[in-house]
Amino acid sequence: MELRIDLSAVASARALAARITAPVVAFVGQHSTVAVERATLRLLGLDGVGRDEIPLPNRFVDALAPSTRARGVAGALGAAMAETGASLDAIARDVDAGTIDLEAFAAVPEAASRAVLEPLVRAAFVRIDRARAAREAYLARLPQGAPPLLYVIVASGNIYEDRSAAVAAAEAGAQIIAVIRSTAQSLLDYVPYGATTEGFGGTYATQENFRIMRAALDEAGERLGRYIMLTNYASGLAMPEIAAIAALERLDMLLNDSMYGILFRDINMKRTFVDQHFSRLINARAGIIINTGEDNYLTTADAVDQAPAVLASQFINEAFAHAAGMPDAQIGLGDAYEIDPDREDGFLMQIAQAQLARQAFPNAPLKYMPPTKHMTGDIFRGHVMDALFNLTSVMSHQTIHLLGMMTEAIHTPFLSDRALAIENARYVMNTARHFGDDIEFKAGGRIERRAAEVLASALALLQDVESRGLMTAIETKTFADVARMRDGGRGADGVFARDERYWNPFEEALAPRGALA
Amino acid sequence: MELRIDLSAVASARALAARITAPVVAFVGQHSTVAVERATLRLLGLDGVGRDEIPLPNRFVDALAPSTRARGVAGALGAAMAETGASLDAIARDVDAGTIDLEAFAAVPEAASRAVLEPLVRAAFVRIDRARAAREAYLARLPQGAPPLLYVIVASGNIYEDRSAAVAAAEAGAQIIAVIRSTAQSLLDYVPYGATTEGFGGTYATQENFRIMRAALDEAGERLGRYIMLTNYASGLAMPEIAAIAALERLDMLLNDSMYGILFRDINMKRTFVDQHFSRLINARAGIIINTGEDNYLTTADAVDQAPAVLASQFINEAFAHAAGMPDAQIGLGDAYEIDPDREDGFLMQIAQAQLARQAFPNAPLKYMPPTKHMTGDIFRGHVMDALFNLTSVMSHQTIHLLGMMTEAIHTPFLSDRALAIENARYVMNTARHFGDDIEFKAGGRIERRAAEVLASALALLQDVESRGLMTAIETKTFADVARMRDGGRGADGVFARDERYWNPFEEALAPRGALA
Amino acid sequence: MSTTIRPYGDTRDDGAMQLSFTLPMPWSEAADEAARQLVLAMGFTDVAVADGRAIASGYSQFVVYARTAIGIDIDAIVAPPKRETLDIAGVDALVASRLGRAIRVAGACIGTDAHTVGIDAIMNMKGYKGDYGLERYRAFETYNLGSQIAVEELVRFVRDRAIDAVLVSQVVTQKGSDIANFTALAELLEAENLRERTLLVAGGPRVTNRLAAELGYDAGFGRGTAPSEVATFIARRIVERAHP
Amino acid sequence: MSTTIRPYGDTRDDGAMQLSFTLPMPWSEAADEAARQLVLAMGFTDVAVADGRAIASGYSQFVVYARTAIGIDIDAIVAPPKRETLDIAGVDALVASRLGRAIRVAGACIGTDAHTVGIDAIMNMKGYKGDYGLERYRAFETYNLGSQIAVEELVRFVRDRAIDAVLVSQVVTQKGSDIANFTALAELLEAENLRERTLLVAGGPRVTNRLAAELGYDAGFGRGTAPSEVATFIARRIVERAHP
Ligand code: B12
Ligand code: B12
Ligand SMILES: Cc1ncc(COP(=O)(O)O)c(C=O)c1O
Ligand SMILES: Cc1ncc(COP(=O)(O)O)c(C=O)c1O
Repeated sequence: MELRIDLSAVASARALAARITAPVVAFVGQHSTVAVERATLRLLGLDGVGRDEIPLPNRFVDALAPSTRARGVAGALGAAMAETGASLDAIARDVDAGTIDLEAFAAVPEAASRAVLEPLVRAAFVRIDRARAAREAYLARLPQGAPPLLYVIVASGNIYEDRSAAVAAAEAGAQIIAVIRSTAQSLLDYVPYGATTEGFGGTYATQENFRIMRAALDEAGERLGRYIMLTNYASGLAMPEIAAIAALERLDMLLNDSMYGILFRDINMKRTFVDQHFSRLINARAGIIINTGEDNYLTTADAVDQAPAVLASQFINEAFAHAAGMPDAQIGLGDAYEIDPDREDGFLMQIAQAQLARQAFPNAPLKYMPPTKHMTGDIFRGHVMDALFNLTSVMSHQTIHLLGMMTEAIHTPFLSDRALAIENARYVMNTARHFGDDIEFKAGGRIERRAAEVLASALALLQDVESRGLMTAIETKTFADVARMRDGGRGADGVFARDERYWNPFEEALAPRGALA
Repeated sequence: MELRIDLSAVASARALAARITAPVVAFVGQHSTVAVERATLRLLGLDGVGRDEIPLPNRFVDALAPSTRARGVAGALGAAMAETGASLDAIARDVDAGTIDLEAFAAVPEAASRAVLEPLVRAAFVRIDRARAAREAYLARLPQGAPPLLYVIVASGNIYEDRSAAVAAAEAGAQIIAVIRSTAQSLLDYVPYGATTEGFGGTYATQENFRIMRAALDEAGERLGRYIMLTNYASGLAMPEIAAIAALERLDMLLNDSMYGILFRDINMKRTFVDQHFSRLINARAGIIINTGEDNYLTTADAVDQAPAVLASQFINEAFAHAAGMPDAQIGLGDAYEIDPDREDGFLMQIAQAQLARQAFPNAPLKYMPPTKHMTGDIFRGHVMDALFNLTSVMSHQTIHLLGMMTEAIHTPFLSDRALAIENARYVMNTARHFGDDIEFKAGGRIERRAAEVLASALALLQDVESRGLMTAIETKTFADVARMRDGGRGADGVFARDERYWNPFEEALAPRGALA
Repeated sequence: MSTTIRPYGDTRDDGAMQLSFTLPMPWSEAADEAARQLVLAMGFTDVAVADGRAIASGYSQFVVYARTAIGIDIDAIVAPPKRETLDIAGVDALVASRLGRAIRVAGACIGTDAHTVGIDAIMNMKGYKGDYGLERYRAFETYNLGSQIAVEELVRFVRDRAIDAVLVSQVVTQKGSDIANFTALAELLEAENLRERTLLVAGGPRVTNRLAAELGYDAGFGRGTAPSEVATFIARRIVERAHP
Repeated sequence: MSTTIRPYGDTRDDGAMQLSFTLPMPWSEAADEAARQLVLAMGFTDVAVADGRAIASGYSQFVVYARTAIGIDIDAIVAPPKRETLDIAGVDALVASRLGRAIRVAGACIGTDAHTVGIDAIMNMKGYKGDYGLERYRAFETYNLGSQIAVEELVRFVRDRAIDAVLVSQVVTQKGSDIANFTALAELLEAENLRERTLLVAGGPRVTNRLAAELGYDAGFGRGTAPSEVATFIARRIVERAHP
C-alpha cells in the first residue's frame, strides 16, 4: 500500500528543515554547556561520586572558572594532567576535595593537553567501537526477528525488579526493553550513581543500572536465541552524559529529541539545542538508534489537529540528526496512535498518518507509540484499541513498536499486562502479516486525502517556522501549544559561549565535516 | 474493495446449483411429511396441547391413516368440518379424545373440503400479511440502523430471564436478538407449548415464548427509537411448524438451512428436503429472512479446507430458496470467521472469503458468524480475535453480524459479555467505517489468489455433486466429512409419498409457478 | 516444606488481581462506591474501581484492581500425577505382550450433548494436533457411538459388547447437566453390575481428574488432552487389572 | 430499608465474577489447581479456571470465573452528594451578588507530577468536553501554576496572593506518591495557619470525594470531572463561608 503523495512537497519540507536547523546548528558551534563538558569527562573515563554524593563530573565542571570553562573542560583537565602527571581520577578526587586549583594550569600549551588526553580519547573510542561491534556480532548471531519490533517498558523503580520483569517480557516475546526513568529525571542536572531501588514512576537511569540490565538481557538473549535490545532516555538536562554512558554500556536505542526538553520540560532551548547535538554525535558513533518524541504532541492536544506538527517536527528532528552525522538508519522518528477512538474513520486517519511517515522517511526506523490518552479503565475496550494499533503498525511497516497496555489508564504495567500486550501484537501481526502489502489505497480516497492534507499543512508550518526562525517560532506557541522564551526555562545558566580557544576532542573527532561551520 | 473474480465461474456455479436442486425439488413435489401437515394445521389456526401434553397438531396428524394422510391433512380436516359443521378446534379436541374417526369422512368431495377451509386459509394469510406489514411500518418509523447489524444471543433456558437479557442487549446497541433453542430441540418431532422456564443451553422455541419476546422487543424498540429484530431456529424435525408460528408472531429471521439437519443432526435427508421447502414457502410470504448454517462446516473441520464447501453450500441454499420463491433480499447465507488464529495471513484469507461471498451474492443479506472453535479461556486474546472479525465484517459489508463473545469457550453469554461484545463491534465498525471502501486489493495478490482458489474449488465440488446427484453426494461424505444414507436418520418415517389427490392450500397459494413441476 | 505464593502484579507478594463484574443497579457514583465496598467485603485491600459504567438501564459494569493477602502453599497442592505417555508402538506392545488381546473401547457423547469434536479427537484415526487417535492403535477395538447417546443405550452397548473401557464426553456444562449425566452413567453401570469390570473415563473441557474421581470415575481428562495420554492410561490400567 | 445485591452473570444473585491474575510459579496442571484453591480460599465458589498458561519461565497467568455469596446493601451506601451544577452565568451571578468580588483560585500539579492535562482541563479557558474552564468565569481570578510545583512554593503563593481556593492535581499514584503529596500540602497549610481560610480541593483520576475527605480536604474530584462542577462547588462554598 503506497500513498500517491507529492514527492516534491516532501523534498521541500526536508529542504526547509535543513534551512530551519542551520542557524541553530551554527549557534551550537559557538556554545557549550555544563552537560557537554561533563559528558566529555565521562567519555575520558571519569565516573563515581564525591562529596555529598555529587557525581565527580559535576564537581569537576562546577569547579571551573567561567573563563576556563569557556575553553572547554578538556583543556583544563589535559593541562592539569600534563602538569601534575596525575591520572584523571586522581585529579578529579583532588578537585572534589578542593585540594587542587584548576586555574593554576592555564599556561599549559594546548598541544601538551591534547597529547596527554590522546590515549584517553582513543580508549573511549575503542570502548564505544567495541560495544558497537559487539552489538553487530550479536545481531548476526542472534537475529532479533522481523519488525515491527515489540518494545515494552519496565518501570518498577527498582532495577532488580525491572530486571526480572524485563527477562520475563523477553521470554514472552519482547524484542526491545525500555527502562522508564524515574519521574522527571530529565530535570536533574546530573546523572545519578550506582544501582538504584527506589524511583517514582520509573527507575533512575544510571550507568550501573544500564550495566545490570544489559547483562541480564544478553543472558536472556543467548537463552532465547534472539538479541534483546535495551533502551533508555537521554533528553533532559543530562542528555549528553546519558548518551555517553549509553555508548559505553551498549544500549541500542535512546529517547533523544531535539525539542522535547524545551516544550515538555521547560528546559532552556539553547541548552537543549547544544546538548542534543553533542549527544547525537555520540549516538551516531555508537550506532545507537535515537527515538524522537513527537508522540508527546498528541498526548496534550488533539491528535487530528496535531498531525501536521508531528510531521514538521519529524523533519526538524531528522535535520538535526543529519547535522550530527546520523545516518537515516539511526533516526527513529516518533509518531503515535492517539486519535479519538469515537471518531468515525479515525482508523483511516491513523493509517494515513503512519503510512505518510513511512514514505516521507523511507529509511528511518520509525517509532510507533500506542494509544495512551484515550485509554480508560475499560481494559477490554483498551485491548481492542491496541489491536487496531498493532494492525496499523504491521500494515505500514513501522519499525519500533511500543506495545499498548490495556491498563494504560490504571497503573504502570504489571508483568501480565506486558505478556497480554505481546500476545495481542503477535497474534495481530502474524494473522495480518502481509495485509498491508496486499492492498492499495483508492486514488483520492479518504486515506489519500488525509495524507495530502497533513503533508500540505506540515509544509506550510515549516515555511512559517523558516520565515521566523526556530527560536522565535518556539517563543510563539508554534509547537504543542506552548510558548518557551529563548532565555527562560531550566538549565539556561549551564549554557556558555565558547572561547575562541575552545576545543573538545570528541566533537572534533565526531563532527561531520562542515556541520558546525 | 472489489475482488477481480471470474464472473462466469459464479454464473456456472449458480446454474449448477439450480440443476443440483431441481431433482430434489421434484422429489419434494411428490412427497409430504408429518411436519408439513402439522404446520398446515397450525396455519389453519390449530394450537394447544392435548392428552399427555402432546400438541394438538401432532395428535391430529398421528390420528390419520396412512392413506388419508397421503391425501393431505387439509382434505381430512376440511371433510370433517364440512360434514360435522364443527370448528377446527372442536374437531381437534375430539381427535385428541379419540371421539371422532377422521376416516369416516373420506367420501366428502374435495370441493366441499376446500370451501370450508377457505376462510381459515384466508385468515392465515391476513395474519401473516399483517405481521409483515407491521414489520415494514416499524422499520419505516424506527429504522434499525446501518448494517452490519449487531446480533446477539440469549440462552438462559428461561424466557423471562431471556427477556431481561434481550432488552439489556438492545439498550447496549444490539439490533437483532436470537433466542437460542434448548439443546437439540431440532430433534423434537413437535413444537413445545407455552412459556417455558427450563432448558439446556437455550430456551425452547414455542409460540408463547415468541410472543413474549416479540412484545418485549417492540416495547424496547419504541423506547430506543430502533426496531429490534427477533430470530430463532427452524431447522430440525419441526421446521415447517416453526416457520408457521414465526410468521404468525412476527419473527424477522429464522435459522433455516436446507442441509443442516441432515449433516449435523442426522435427520433423514428426504424429510429435511421436504420440510425446508415448505418452511421457506412460508418464510417467503412472511418476509422473514432466512439464515443458513454454513458456519457449521467450519466448527467441525478445518476452516481453510472447508471454504469451498461453504461456498458450494451457499449456492445450493440459494437455489433451494429460489425454488421456494424467496427473493435474494431474504436469503441470509452463512459464513464464519473460523480460520486458525495462529496461521500466518489468516486474516487475509478471511477477508478473501467474506468478500467473495459478498460479490457472489450481491443482494443477499449475508450472515457472518464470529470465531468460536478457536476461542479459548483466554478472554483477552479472544476479544482481539473478535475485533478482527468485526473489522472484516464492516470492510466486506456483511449484513447480519453475530457478535463474538470473549467467553465463547467458557459459558453461554453473561449480560456483560454481550455488552462488551457490542462495545467492541461499535468501536471497530465506527473507527473503520469506510476502510473497506477506501482500499483495493492488489491484482493477483494473496487475497485475490485465495478467493480465486476457493471459487474454483467450489465450482469443481458443485460439478461433482451435479454429476452424482445431491442425495448420493451426501451419502458419500461430500459435505462436512459426514455420510448420511438417504433412508437413514431421524424422522424418516414421517416422510410419505403424496397420493395423486394430495392437496395443500398453502402450498398451492405459495408455490412459485412451476417450481414443483 | 511450605512455599506460600500470592498473586503477582509487579512485585512479589503484592497480591494484585483484576476483577470484573456486573451489578444489577443503574450506574452512578454510588454504584462505583457499591462496587468498591463489595470488593472490600470480599477481603481485598487497595480496591481501585478502574472503570464503572452503565451497560443497560438497570446494570452497571466494573473493572476493579485490588490486592489480596491470601496466599497458597504450593507444596501442599496435590499435583495431578504426571502422566507419562507411551507412543503407539509402546502401547501396542504393552497390550499385546501383557494382555494378549485388543482392549474394547466404547466412546460417546452422552445425554443431549452433541459436541463430538472432543471425543472424536480422542478416538478418530486423525487424532488431535498431530497425535493419532485410538482407532490407529492395534491395541484397541474401538466403537465411537457419537452424539446424544442415552445413558441406557450406552450401558446396553457396554454389556452386549463386553466393553473394557468406556469414554464419555460432556462439553455442555450449563446448569450442571454434565455432572447429572456423568453421575447417571456411573450409577447405572453400578446398578447393572458392570462398573467393576469396566474402566470408566470422563472427558471434556471442564473435566479434571479431581472432578472425575469425585464422581467415581477412574480418570478424567480436560482441555487440550492428547489421545496418546488416554491410550497410555487405558492400556496401563487394563493390563494392571489383568495382572494385579 | 435494605436492598442487597450481588454480582450478576446471567441470573439475579448468581454472584458471577471474572478474575485474572498471575502466580509466580511455572505453569503446569498443578498451577491450575493452585489457582483454583487460591480463589476458593478467598471465599468464592464454583471456581472455574478457564485459562491457565505460562507467560514467562517462572510465571503463570489465569483467567478464572467464580461465584461469590457476598452481597452489598445498596441502601446503606453513602452516595456522594449529587452535585448540582450551575452554568457560568449562574456561578458569576452568585459570586457577584453574594461575595461582591472575584474568588482567587490557584491550581497546580504538585510534587514531581507533570500531568497537567487534568488540571488544565479544569482551569484553562478551553475546558473539558465542551464545558468551559474556570478562566472563562468572571467569578474567578485564576492562577495556574503548572506542573511539578513544590508544596512550599504553592503555600508561599497562597499566602502572598491571598488565595481563596487551592486546586491540586495528582495523577501519578505509584507507591502512594499522591497521598504523600496531598498530605504534605494539607499539613504545611495547617502549619502556616492558612488552612482555615482556604478552600482545599484535590483532583485526579484516582481521587474520590471520600479519599479527599480522609486527607482533610474540602472536596475531591475524580475521572471525568467537568469544570462547571468544580466552579459551582467553589462558588457555593466560598459564598457560604462568607455568609454562614
Ligand atoms: C463446535 C461447537 C459446537 C458445534 C458442535 C459440533 C460437533 N459436532 O461437535 C455446534 C455448532 C453443533 C454446537 C452447538 C451447540 N453448542 Co456448542 N460449541 C462449540 C465450540 C465452538 C467448540 C467446541 C469444540 O469443538 N472444541 C474443540 C474440542 C477438540 O475441544 P474439547 O471438546 O474440549 O475436547 C478436548 C478435551 O476436552 C478432551 N475431551 C473432550 N471430550 C473427551 C472425552 C474423553 C473420554 C476424553 C478422554 C477426553 C475428552 O479432549 C479433546 C481434545 O483435547 C464451543 C466453544 C469453544 N470454543 O469451546 C461451543 C460450546 C461448547 N457450545 C455451547 C452450547 C451452549 C451449544 C448449544 C447448546 C447452543 C449454542 N450456543 O450453540 C448447541 C447445542 C449442541 C448440543 N446439543 O450439545 C456452549 C456450552 C456452554 C456450557 N459450558 O455449558 C459453548 C462453550 C459455547 C458458548 N459459550 O455458549 N456447538
Ligand atoms: C498524557 C500522559 C502523560 C503526558 C503528560 C502530559 C501533560 N502535560 O500532562 C507525559 C507523556 C508527559 C507523561 C509522562 C509520564 N507519565 Co503519564 N500519562 C499520560 C496519560 C496517557 C493520560 C493522562 C491524561 O492526560 N488524561 C486526561 C485528563 C483530562 O484526565 P485526568 O488527568 O484524569 O483529569 C481529569 C480528572 O481526573 C479531573 N482532575 C484531574 N486533576 C484535577 C485537579 C482538580 C483540582 C480537579 C478539581 C479535578 C482534576 O479532571 C480532569 C478532567 O475530567 C496517562 C494514561 C491514561 N490514559 O490515563 C498516563 C499516566 C498517568 N502516566 C503515568 C506515568 C507513570 C508517567 C511517567 C512517570 C512515565 C511514563 N510511564 O510515561 C511520566 C512522568 C510524568 C511526570 N513527571 O509526572 C502513569 C501513572 C501510573 C500511576 N497510576 O501512578 C499513567 C497512568 C500511564 C501508565 N499506565 O503507566 N504522561
Ligand atoms: C524524547 C523523550 N525524552 C524523554 C522523555 C521522558 O523523560 P522525562 O520523564 O525524564 O522527562 C520522553 C517521554 O515521553 C520523550 O518522549
Ligand atoms: C441452520 C441452523 N439451524 C439450527 C441450528 C441449531 O439448532 P439445534 O441445536 O436445535 O439443532 C443451527 C445451529 O448452529 C443452525 O446453524
